[in-house]
Amino acid sequence: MTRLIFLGRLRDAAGHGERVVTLPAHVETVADLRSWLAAGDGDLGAALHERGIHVVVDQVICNRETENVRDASEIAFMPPLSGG
Amino acid sequence: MTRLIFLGRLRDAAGHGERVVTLPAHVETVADLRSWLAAGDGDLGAALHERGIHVVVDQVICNRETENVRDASEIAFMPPLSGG
Amino acid sequence: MIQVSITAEAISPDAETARFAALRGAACGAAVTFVGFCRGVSQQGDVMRLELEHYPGFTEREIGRITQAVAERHGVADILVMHRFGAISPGEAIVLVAALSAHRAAAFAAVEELMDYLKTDAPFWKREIGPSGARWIEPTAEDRRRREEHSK
Amino acid sequence: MIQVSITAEAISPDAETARFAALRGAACGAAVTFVGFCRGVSQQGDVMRLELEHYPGFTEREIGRITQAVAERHGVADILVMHRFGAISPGEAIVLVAALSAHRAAAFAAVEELMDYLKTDAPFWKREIGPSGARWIEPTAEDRRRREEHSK
Repeated sequence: MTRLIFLGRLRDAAGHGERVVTLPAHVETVADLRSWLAAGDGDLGAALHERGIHVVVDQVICNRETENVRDASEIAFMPPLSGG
Repeated sequence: MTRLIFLGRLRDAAGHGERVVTLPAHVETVADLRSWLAAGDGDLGAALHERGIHVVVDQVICNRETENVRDASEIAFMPPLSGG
Repeated sequence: MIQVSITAEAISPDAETARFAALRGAACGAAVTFVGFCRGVSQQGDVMRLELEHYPGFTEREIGRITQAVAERHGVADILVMHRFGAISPGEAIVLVAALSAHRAAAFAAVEELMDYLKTDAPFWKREIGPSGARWIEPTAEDRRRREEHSK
Repeated sequence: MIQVSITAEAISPDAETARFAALRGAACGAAVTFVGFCRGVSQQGDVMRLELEHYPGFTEREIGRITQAVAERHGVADILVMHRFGAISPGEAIVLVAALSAHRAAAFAAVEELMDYLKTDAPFWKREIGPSGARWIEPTAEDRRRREEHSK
């Protein structure tokens, strides 16, 4: 079970702030996860592939699209930061 | 009658913070005033002639030793400012 | 002491500043405080409220990490950061940053650097709600410029 | 509003800051406050008290004139300056400067510039009283350097 979190305007694109999913076996990396989400929802997929979207795996910013996500319990998608 | 004010460490040199005097006829300028005060008290005179001592005539900083003091009601001697 | 609080509660800047300043020792000569308020007007017109979203856990840890780094860089032992999330009305405080230091230069530098960070790179997502709807906000060019300048 | 007060009374920074900040309008996004405290230690050792002398009338007018100029230069309408004179004990506030502004850069610049002025060129004469007697203080080299830098 993996908790997916959509922050800021990605929440609008997803239609919800978070959901808990069971990742299918072929989703191994951050890149796979983006593609799988895009296949289920084209608008969300487009938003997740925009420039400046950061992925946070178990609260650590992920810098490589090849990072493995199979053991992650929480994955967040962050649009560019607004600041406070 | 003229009020003379000695500020900061000049108060220590004068032995008092202010005094009211009648300027003798020959004291016409700031330079005359310094000399007259030095004639009356050598230590105070030396302190008043140090570098960085400003003279304030009727609350306006005086930049010329030739400024006339006969009409002044208040003349202050300021050592270098400490700041707050 | 470094104190970081990310809170949905209203901030009372003066009470918090007083509480924080009471911690100071005999060597403290300077307290610098910044309070950022929700403005009732923006470049887009009237503002009814701001909505600030954070990422629980992540936001606290990131701000704590940067605050610690700023404290060390400037040799300032005591820094307070309080930041609201959720709905904020015009006139309310969004952020409070305070620093206590022996001398003023370090305290000013620490507070300014933290504010430059908080206004541009802190993990918040901000929506401005006005009469004609809601709009996501990103840092201004001026914010970015100041941040670059201070990180030189 | 420019408010300048040179006073022998103790300053309550939080109460004064609260009173002043209450004046702010809907366009105010930033409040910067500086408080300078009498330190219990100096380069010369323990400090029992400071004695600050001012020149009544002249000091108020000079500080008011500089405050007005800083407010105009940075486009900051609301500045508060409170400065003690007389005997001041360690831990007590000597000076409070606060600025309210639409944006933070102007408020920081105004408060820093005023503090640089107040610490070096304001008409005060200061004596530090320690266990071994009294000593007149003049601005430090660091104070002069900061002042030069900001007046560039």
